[in-house]
Amino acid sequence: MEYLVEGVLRAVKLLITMDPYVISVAKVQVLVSTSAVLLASATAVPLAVLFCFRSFPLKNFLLTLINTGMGLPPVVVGLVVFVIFMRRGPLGFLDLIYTREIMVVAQFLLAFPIILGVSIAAINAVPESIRETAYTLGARDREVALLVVREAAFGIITGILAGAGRVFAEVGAILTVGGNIAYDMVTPEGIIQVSKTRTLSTAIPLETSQGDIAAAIAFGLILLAITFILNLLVSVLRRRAGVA
Amino acid sequence: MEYLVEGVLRAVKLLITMDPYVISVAKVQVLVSTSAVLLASATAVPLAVLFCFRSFPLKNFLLTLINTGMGLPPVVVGLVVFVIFMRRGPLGFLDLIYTREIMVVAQFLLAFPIILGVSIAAINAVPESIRETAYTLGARDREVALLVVREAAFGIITGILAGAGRVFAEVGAILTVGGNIAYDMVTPEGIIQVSKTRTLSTAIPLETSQGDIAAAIAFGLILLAITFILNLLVSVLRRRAGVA
Amino acid sequence: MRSIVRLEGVSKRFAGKEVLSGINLEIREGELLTLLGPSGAGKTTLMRIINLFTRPSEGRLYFRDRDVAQLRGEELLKVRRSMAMVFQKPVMFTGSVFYNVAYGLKIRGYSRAEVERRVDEALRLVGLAGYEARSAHTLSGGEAQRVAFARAIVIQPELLLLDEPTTSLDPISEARVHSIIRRVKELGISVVLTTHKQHEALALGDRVAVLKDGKLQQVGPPEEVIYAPQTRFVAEFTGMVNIFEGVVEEVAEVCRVRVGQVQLEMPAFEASPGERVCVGIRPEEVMLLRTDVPLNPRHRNVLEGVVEEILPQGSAMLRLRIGSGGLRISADVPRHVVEKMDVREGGKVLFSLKASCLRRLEE
Amino acid sequence: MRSIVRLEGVSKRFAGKEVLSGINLEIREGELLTLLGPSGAGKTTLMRIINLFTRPSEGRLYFRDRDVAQLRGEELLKVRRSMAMVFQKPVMFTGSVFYNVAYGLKIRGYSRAEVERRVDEALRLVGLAGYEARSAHTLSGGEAQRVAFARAIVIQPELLLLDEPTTSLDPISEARVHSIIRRVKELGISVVLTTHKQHEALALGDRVAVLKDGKLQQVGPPEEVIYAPQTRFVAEFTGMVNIFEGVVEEVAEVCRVRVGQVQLEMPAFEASPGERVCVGIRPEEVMLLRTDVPLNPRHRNVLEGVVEEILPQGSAMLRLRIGSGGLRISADVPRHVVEKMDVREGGKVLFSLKASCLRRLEE
Amino acid sequence: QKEGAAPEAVAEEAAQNTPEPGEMPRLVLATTTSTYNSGLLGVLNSEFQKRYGVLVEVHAVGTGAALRMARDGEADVVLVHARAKEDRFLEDGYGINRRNVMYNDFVIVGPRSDPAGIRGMKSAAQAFARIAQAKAKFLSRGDGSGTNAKEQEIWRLAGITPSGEWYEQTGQGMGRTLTIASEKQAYTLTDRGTFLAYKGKLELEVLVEGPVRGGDPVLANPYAVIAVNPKKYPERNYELAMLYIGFLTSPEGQRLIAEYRKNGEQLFYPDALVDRENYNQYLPVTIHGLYDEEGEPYTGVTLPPRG
Ligand SMILES: Nc1ncnc2c1ncn2[C@@H]1O[C@H](COP(=O)(O)OP(=O)(O)OP(=O)(O)O)[C@@H](O)[C@H]1O
Ligand SMILES: Nc1ncnc2c1ncn2[C@@H]1O[C@H](COP(=O)(O)OP(=O)(O)OP(=O)(O)O)[C@@H](O)[C@H]1O
Ligand SMILES: [Mg+2]
Ligand SMILES: [Mg+2]
Repeated sequence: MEYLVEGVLRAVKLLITMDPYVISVAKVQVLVSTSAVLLASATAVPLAVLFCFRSFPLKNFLLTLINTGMGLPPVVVGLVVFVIFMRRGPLGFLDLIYTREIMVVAQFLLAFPIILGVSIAAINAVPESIRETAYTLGARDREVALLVVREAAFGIITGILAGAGRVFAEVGAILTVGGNIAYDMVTPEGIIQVSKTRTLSTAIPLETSQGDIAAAIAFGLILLAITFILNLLVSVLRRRAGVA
Repeated sequence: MEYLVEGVLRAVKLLITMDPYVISVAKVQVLVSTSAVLLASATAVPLAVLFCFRSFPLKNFLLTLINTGMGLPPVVVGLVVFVIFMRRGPLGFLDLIYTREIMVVAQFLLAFPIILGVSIAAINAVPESIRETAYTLGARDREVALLVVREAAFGIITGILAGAGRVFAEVGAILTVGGNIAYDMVTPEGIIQVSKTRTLSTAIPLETSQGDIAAAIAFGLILLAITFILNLLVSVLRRRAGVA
Repeated sequence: MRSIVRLEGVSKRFAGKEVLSGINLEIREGELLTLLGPSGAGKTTLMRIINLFTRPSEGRLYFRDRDVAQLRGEELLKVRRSMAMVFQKPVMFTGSVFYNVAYGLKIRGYSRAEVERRVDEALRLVGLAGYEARSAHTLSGGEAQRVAFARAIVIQPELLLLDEPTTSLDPISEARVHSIIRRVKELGISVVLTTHKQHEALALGDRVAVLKDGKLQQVGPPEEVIYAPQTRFVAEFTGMVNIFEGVVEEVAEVCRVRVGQVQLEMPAFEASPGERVCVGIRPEEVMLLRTDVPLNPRHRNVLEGVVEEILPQGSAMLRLRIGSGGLRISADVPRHVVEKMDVREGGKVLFSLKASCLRRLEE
Repeated sequence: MRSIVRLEGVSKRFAGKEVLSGINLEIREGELLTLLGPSGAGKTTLMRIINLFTRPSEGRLYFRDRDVAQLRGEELLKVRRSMAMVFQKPVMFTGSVFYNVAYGLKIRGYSRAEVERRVDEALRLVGLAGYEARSAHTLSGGEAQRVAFARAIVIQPELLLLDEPTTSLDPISEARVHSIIRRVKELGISVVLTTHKQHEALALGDRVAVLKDGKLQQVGPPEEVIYAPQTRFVAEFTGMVNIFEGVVEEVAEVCRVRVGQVQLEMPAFEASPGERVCVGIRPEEVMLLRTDVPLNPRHRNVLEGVVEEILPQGSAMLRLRIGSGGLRISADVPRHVVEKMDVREGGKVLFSLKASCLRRLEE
Repeated sequence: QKEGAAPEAVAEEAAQNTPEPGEMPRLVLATTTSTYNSGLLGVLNSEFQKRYGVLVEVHAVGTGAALRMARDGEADVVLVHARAKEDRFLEDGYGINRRNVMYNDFVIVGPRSDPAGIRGMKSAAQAFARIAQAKAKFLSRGDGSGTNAKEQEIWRLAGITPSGEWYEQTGQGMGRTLTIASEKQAYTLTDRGTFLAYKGKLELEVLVEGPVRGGDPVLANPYAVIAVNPKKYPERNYELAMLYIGFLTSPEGQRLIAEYRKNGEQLFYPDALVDRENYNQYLPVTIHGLYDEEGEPYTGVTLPPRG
């Protein structure tokens, strides 16, 4: 229990003092994970619309595949991405391994099936008559899709938040492709640690393996705080937009 | 790329030969993760119904908290559970640490918010008239709740699958509280490794840390295959039940 | 006849707005009561109160002489289970027709065999035998309506509440539903049916209750409501288009009321001279008089007027709008009469507002 | 008049089932065409074809003399954008009334000011000025219907397609919608309106097209459809309840047809003796004859019968079901006539089927 | 004036004064976790950076994975401790110029109650044999790490193939394995460094000492640094790798290792210096892309004189 109490205190202190290391780690986390979620949303939501509007053979099977994708093991995703982008891999010439860009790619793969799956469920629940009404009013396919997304907003946003939850908390994939790298920078003020590919989520197991459970818990709390603020933001925006 | 090819071949071989180690590891995985998902579903779905049917102060705020919960970092969940159940912790006397039971508890905590959040979105989309019709036909609250769940089945099942996806692929929590423990058994056929608290998902980073990327990918594929079969099962049952 | 449901002084407010006020109404055993009123009158709200769905803000609700307005839990359930309601826009549960119809029985714990027997019976009653396995979402509107019926009837309620059951049906389907309702009544089930269609209320109801703005205007047998409307609204809503405001000039064996430049003679009613009153006559009670024969002195309230407009009214009648002495009077006249008398727009006509048909209306 | 839409031999099959067959129909500029038919006749399908929503399986569809049946993409959009359709059960988009009404304008890229001006105008037209900020999901059924109207009108279509716009409305709301439709017509917009209500089709339509089982039965002005139904179905659907099958006995200046034990005289038609034909007469054209005065020799087809049943028909009329010579004949008679002649159930009556009103009907 | 500055301002300034990590030459080091987790690498690498303006990117992944990375050409240099694997790595031609850097030792730890009674035993193999005999709980890392390899070696020496439920494998790093051992009150083999780092949180004691405290020489734990063979991966920065090896094995590097303390304890013992006065430390003469403090191209390295 002392660990918990100490973890909370440590989290508060790190936040109040704006610890530069924590800030740099948090910055990478937010940068990478929000990019991944935004990219995944931007692709998965339109695909969900397409999926629901078109009928094609093996649709049910494809849905099962998508749902299976919600259970992609992050480490495996990380490894596969790694193997493809590593120096000797087919895309090794891009020299992306151990960069933030490749972390975005890996997390994108994790967020994508969740956002897709939940969005499909949400869009499925929008009555077809909404779509038809839009068409009779002269809407183009694109405009109809937008409208349906608006109607399914509550469910889709839940899907995006679930996807965000997954990637913000995820370790396996970004650890593998990103390497959890931080530099000790020698500065006039002394040595400070700066994150290159270290995130709050990957910093947690590192602290644990160094035996600093309280620090791990503190980092976890900070991560949760960030997730919470993002959620709060979304909920406010959602109410402001009046969609759900 | 050879890693990928080798990983696939290795996975096929392990499956065909019914490798006893892999089977024992997979058994623990299925046992622990399905227990967690079932428990989480059994609690989250009724709570989602309650949440949607009742109105109370701070409902929106609570929803934001639930959505935040979808982003609980597994390692932190693992640590917190560990700290509570460890020898010197408040519930240490239960002697549950490094058992399958405690792994279920940790994964339950991870699956719960996702299933809850997505179920809420799904139930929200069921028209109120369904509920009222059931009441006029003389249904009790419990029966009405069941009916609404049935109507929202597509979305709720998606939520459960997302929850299942998370816990089947998750490493941080079960590694921390379960310990990834296996032991060697001497049998007439030779020494075989048997899992105690090792799962496919926790075996993956182990293989990676040994530098055996192909093995890690093979384990990941087997894990995915299991997830896929579960998904297929659900989709067949769902169609059989005619709910979605 | 014993009453099955009795409302005493029932009022309902939603967010301060009074939706029902002071309703006193009795539903008698075995009767079919129609609740006639325009949109927003409070029909659905009243049905929901009877079904113990909505709690009245004031007043008492008796079910078989027991005050049930404040029941809760299992007690409430028991009472509700002796009623069934079909909503204005019935929704189908996802699943087969069988699933839908069997629902009420299953939750009552009937045996599988009994459920099947009763579902079969109910589907037969609504003319959908053999539809058991169909997915309910693929039904047409009319079929869904009938499944909703079967779903309600199958539990053999003592009281069946039907909220605008024919509103969106074509005449053929409507006739079918009417005959189903009559059969249900023959089973001894009491029925309350809301409608905004005057003809339906009158054709089906043993008694008609007219509701407007949450207030009961009149309750009585159909003929009474049509031919003795008590209020201006009931008169208007049942098609009495000629309604005038006037001043009482004489109260004796007959009353005389001045309306515009015209004095009308009508059956006596309680009033004092100089009082402002509202009087009305149905358009089909306005009689065109022949001008080629001498006027029969029996005719009262004979007026001359100019035909301003001729509109089709139904298929057999024409409605003449006649301007006369500052009044605008509508007269429904059979087509062949109009043709025979060679009445045209702009032409002059002689007509009579039969004294015995003129009625005084409350506001 | 120029035609705005023309269908030539349009058929539509769904999964092998023919839902529309060989439809030839023209919608003229500025006219209001009503499409009358029972549930399942194919009314909605026809509307969807006109709106380029559903592709006909066969036949041609001209919009302003251009074959548009196979258009795609932007071309199709351009044509569709000159029409607007209001569905049978309009759905509101989540959002404000303004959002709903403005939708069609926004996707057409109108300026904010123009959108606001037009939305205001449209809401005024449907009598919902000031409703802009209301959440569309909180509207009553009638209000939602009118918002759907405004949403369609606001884009100033050349052709407005209304699918059963008044089906679920009470008479007062229905009258309001009718007057809105008339105002829309005054704006020069052509309108096609489907309905299953005979009175609506006749009251609103410049022309009426009767549809049954996917086939056009008759197209023409309302009076023609009522008084000269060509087919048995049109006759039945427009309320001609007396339809008999008989055998032609004589074809001369008049025709004589034997129906049961009775020989009926009727206007001449082309047929040969011995042919089986179908004849009908509207119930209000059956005339009760007084028995206390001598029979006027003008009367043809005078029959005696027994009143089996008296039912209210609307509010002013009663329907007598009369059994006579093996036939069952319905007669709609004003209430006061019935009272005056003291007709009762079980009593005998004398009546005439006016020869000029008897019509031959195709099957 | 730095004193009163707001923390964020300090952070910002630090960020400004510091060359962006991207601009500095980069050396990728794959290593076992103990070197990183103990904090030693932080000290060594900052000094290296200060001196040469080279950033060291540390991948602390464990010996097996570190060698895997190097084999895949994802690292310039490795710092590991598993002799057999190192040899295979060299023999396969992936590594070159292996140098011993330092050593510490392994110890056998276990519960205070010591159910197998091994406290103070001089032979690790005998201690293991006694544990096996008592079927007392023993935790193995079972992850193919250097520690795990050493443990296997000792079992071999004891002539025992451990199996059964008393002998559990965690498949995890040293820290977690120690935590589990403490929770389960089991024996385990650990490197001294990690044990010292975790000591406060553990209910375990050192029962059998390693060579640092005069125990069984079998328990020695030598760390070696190996450059990736530029023949295999010409694109890897061999020159920087050799610069790093040179630094670690230089008197300066060795001094830093010897002086490093955690919780007051010395964790590593330098092992690279040779007694011969004239032994010349290998260092690259020119290093591409490296500039000295004046911004002039860097052409050589002068190490401070010994002492
Ligand atoms: N839950 C509610 N909250 C607020 N107002 C309500 C509610 N339910 C009904 N009302 C209002 O009460 C009035 C009566 O509604 P009700 O649905 O009973 O009318 P109705 O006679 O059934 O009309 P319709 O023929 O349109 O169905 C309406 O003005 C309606 O807006
Ligand atoms: N997409 C479809 N697939 C199969 N059958 C269809 C489809 N759409 C319509 N039908 C069938 O075509 C027939 C005509 O349908 P339509 O909706 O056009 O009738 P309607 O005249 O509009 O009836 P209503 O008055 O009930 O709205 C019906 O039998 C219907 O079941
Ligand atoms: Mg209602
Ligand atoms: Mg239709």
